[in-house]
Amino acid sequence: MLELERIHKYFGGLHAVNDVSFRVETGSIKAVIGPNGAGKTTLFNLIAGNLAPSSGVIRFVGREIQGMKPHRIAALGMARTFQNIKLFHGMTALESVMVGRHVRSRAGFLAGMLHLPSTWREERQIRDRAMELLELLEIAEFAHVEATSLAFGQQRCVEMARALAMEPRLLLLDEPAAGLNIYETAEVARLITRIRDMGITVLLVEHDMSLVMDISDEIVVLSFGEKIAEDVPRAIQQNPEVIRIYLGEDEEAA
Amino acid sequence: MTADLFFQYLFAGITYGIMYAIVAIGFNIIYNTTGIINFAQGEFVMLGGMIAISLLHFVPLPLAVAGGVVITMLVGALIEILFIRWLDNPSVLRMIIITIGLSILIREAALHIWGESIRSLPYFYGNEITTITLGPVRISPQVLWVLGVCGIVVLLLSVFFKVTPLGREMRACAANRRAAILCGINARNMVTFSFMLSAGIGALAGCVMSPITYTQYDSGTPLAIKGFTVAILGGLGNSMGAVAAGILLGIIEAYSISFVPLAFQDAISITILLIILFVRPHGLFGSGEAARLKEF
Amino acid sequence: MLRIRNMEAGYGNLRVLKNISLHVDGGEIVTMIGANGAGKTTLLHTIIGLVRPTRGEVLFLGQDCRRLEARRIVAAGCALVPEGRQVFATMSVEENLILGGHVLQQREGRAAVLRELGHQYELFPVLRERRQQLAGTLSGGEQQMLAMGRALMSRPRLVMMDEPSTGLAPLVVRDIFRVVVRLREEGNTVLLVEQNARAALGIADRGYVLETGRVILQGPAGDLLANRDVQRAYLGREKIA
Amino acid sequence: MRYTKSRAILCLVALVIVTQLLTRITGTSYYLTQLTMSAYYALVVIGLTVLMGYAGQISIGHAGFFAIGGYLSAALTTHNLIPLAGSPLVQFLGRLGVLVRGQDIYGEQLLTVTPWAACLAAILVAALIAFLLGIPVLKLKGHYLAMATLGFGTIIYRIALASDYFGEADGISEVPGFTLLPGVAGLPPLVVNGDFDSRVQNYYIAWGVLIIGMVLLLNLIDSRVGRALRSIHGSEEAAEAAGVDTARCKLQVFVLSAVYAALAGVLLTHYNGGLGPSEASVMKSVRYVALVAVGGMANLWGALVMGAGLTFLSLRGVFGSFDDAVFGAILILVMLFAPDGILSLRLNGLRTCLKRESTDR
Repeated sequence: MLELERIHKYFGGLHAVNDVSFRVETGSIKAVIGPNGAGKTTLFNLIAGNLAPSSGVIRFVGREIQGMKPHRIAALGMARTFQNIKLFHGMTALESVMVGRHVRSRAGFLAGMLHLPSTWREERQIRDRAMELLELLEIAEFAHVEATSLAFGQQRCVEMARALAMEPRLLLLDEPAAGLNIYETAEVARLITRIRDMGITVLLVEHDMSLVMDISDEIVVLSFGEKIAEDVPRAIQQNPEVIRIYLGEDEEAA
Repeated sequence: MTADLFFQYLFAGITYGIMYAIVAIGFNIIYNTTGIINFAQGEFVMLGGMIAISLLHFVPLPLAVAGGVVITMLVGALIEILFIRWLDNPSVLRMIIITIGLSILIREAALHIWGESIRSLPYFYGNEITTITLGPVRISPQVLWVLGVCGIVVLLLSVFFKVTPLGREMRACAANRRAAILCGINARNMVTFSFMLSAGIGALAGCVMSPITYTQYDSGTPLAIKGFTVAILGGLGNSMGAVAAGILLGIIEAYSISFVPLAFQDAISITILLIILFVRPHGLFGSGEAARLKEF
Repeated sequence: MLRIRNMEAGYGNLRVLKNISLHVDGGEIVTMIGANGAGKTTLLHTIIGLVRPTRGEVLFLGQDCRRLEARRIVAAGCALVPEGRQVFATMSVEENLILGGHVLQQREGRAAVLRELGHQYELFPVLRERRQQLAGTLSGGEQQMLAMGRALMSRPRLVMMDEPSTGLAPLVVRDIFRVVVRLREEGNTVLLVEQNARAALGIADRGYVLETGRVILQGPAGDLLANRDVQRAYLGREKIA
Repeated sequence: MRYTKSRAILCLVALVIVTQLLTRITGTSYYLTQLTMSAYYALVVIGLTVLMGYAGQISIGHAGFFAIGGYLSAALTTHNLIPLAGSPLVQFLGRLGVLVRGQDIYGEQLLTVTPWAACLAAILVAALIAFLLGIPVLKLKGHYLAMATLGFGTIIYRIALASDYFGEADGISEVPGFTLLPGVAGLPPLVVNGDFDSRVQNYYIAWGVLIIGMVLLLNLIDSRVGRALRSIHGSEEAAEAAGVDTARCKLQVFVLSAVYAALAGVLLTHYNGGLGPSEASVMKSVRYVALVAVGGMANLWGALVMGAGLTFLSLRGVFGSFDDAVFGAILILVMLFAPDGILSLRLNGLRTCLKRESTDR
């Protein structure tokens, strides 16, 4: 599905991502973890096309996508959510999700202005599909409320629905549980598993370790821009190198 | 072009250029402490000139100029306190529109106070026909006044920012506002000071230029556009770059008269602005890296 | 010295801290550990007044801080060494330190600032060597020392440090932590926020563990160090197979 | 949604008709002149609203596009091509049937471009300039975008002011009427001009154009492309992530709003029989921005009502010599107190504005 090959990224003199390679298998949930400044967000931005890698190859559904514009990568079937939720100010929840249908619909500028019958039919399909997703995420009752005025957890759901509306093959989740309480986090965990069961591959960055350990099939650990481990959750928990970077070095040992 | 003409143009170019640089420095001071481009910057220059011209009826020239500068500074402080200080985290679009609105209000107020007539301060020394011979060129002593005063302003500013506690605190706010607050510095007052300072130097420039360029209620906007061009050209926030860029633009403009009709002269600087914005938005002298290490 | 009760805070709709209670007494090093995104930085920002708490109370030296501007809290004797150091990159080392002495100068005058400057140079000899250098050109460890020196210039009653070890080599981290210990010996009070739990607990008197905005554990540093749950807070619970 | 939209449009149509009837009954039909002009200015404002309010891209140069439309149309329909009649280009144009012969007031032979061709040419040129300008300009943000568009507007102003071809400070006058439809089957022809007896007709033409323009824009913002535009304003990054080609979308809407401005320029110029360089001035551009802001930024109906309403008051001279100051004050007050144009706040802001205006007088 997704394959990173020897990715490097420099910012000026800073080596933010250093020779990272890994694969995300179709139908799996993969997590990226690591301490502050480990380069997780940079990595996400490289995959989604917001940044171009300094060197290396990123392959998605068999195509090299490094340096491609985000909207073109999105059209190939990659959707993402953002760490600090990015909803569209002034749009209702339903409309926000309808934007997600953009890549799956065609009506152009003039068709939109003239409201041709074909446009009208397409519009109805978009609306119906968006509504279904809101129902799936149990926020249909807020369909006509401005999305940015919803409670935090509901905003996350709207963002997730928007991503799902794109019918992606790969879903990138940037800290889906940040700022949620224990119950909401459990809910998110359930949802992510369901998304995977719908046949969508998931790659996530997350700080809530219990969430990551519970749901991921595989985990990649980054530190100072380098991949230091890649394994199944149980092995990661036992990995001395991982424990060291998380708990820090022993004063005496150092 | 004769050598004589060449030098005449050169001096004219430098004179106008340093004027643009002063406006650009005004932009920079406010930009550095707030991240706002103050579209009313040109109006400060106009106000300084106009107020000094009016005061001249009552007091001698030096006092009139001082009065113009001080009153404009107060106007600058007032504007900041009334329209900017209490806004919580305003968006850039909002600030742009507010400062544009302010520039219109100041201009319209000037129109109602001083009318549409073109005014000017008298020459500080001699009159229109007095000239000083400097090697191959004859120049008006006012040009020397402009160069001298603006040069001193630039010098004093750099001393102010380097040496005085207030200047140091303003630089700290510019470098890292949050860290400045954590040092116990009143960042809001620094913003007010920055408005006063840039209003003050704008007004001073407006006074010394008045005998040469004249002052009219709407002379601010064209100056603001050129000042902005220079600020961008020199790298936003970089005042030494602004001086170099200002002189460069002034000279280009001066020589362009030989190639392009006078009426299109303004269009030249704007075209330069557009090209710079498209090609090198961080300025001629700045690199992307240096843009982050802001320097006065 | 510092007492927080049932505090809640966050940004906009996002509630980062929930029901936080903690206290720091004079002369001790207290550490706050927790993973990324647990709310540690938000906690410090709320104490210093950069973020307003939505509920609960924050008392510093018996004074209610909830409505005070950040610079007033600094003037009252609470200093923060911010995350990522945040030195004034375009200014010299000495200028950075003098700016840190802003509140001291207002309180006790210029002479006191110069005296304190000497004291910081003694604490961080490397800063004296580089006094005329631009802060932005210092190495990461030197910048961290400068940030600490700058905060200490105000002669604070309480020093709060936000992840001083981030991005530094282990040897440098050790130097930094040695200075923290020395601060306590000089009678200072320190609230140390760290991700590097083992190192932080190694020097602290007491510790709190923060997880997704809540204090989940607290106690003497030695106890926490031995606690299996601390490991859990970082690596998550094991799957119940 | 669609239902309320068509109902609102019907209300507007009714209001337009009632207003005309009222002016007739009360014998105040001289108001129609300013109402006609207001409709054209409102056309610029609603076009700019889609750009600024919905797509979130500021332009302080829209008077430039208005002027491109007006000036080109005026120049093409007034400049005599007889001296150039021999040139291959003019002969080619003649064969295309876009030239028309006439006589000027001294009885001299005139050969000019027909208004229809001039109008199309003017709009095409405006669209082309918007397209070429938009490619680099729309990459800019914030201050840079504002200054670049301001710079563009100023260049157009300077060119208008300094070009002999565009009449320098005097502008262009004696622009002929624009026959939209020839008279058929006993019906009179539909002409855009300032003749006294076609005042009612022109009032309806102007408002008709405005209403059609409005319907098209309302449809647009409710469509797939419209949602994409609004999403750009909300968060460009998220819009890109949702597959929206933001650069292309911004460019399209920039060109569209330029076309609206140019069309308004063409029609108003033919209606007034001429235009001067002040139509291209920065103050005009700022005024359009003010009208968009006071309309509530992302609110086409607000833009239409405020655009037509305040322009009408301004044209009637209600603000006297404070005309520009009023618009400056509106800008500041709206931005200080109701920057988001939230409905309730907007009404509050409006009340403040109105109070301010009445005290200004």
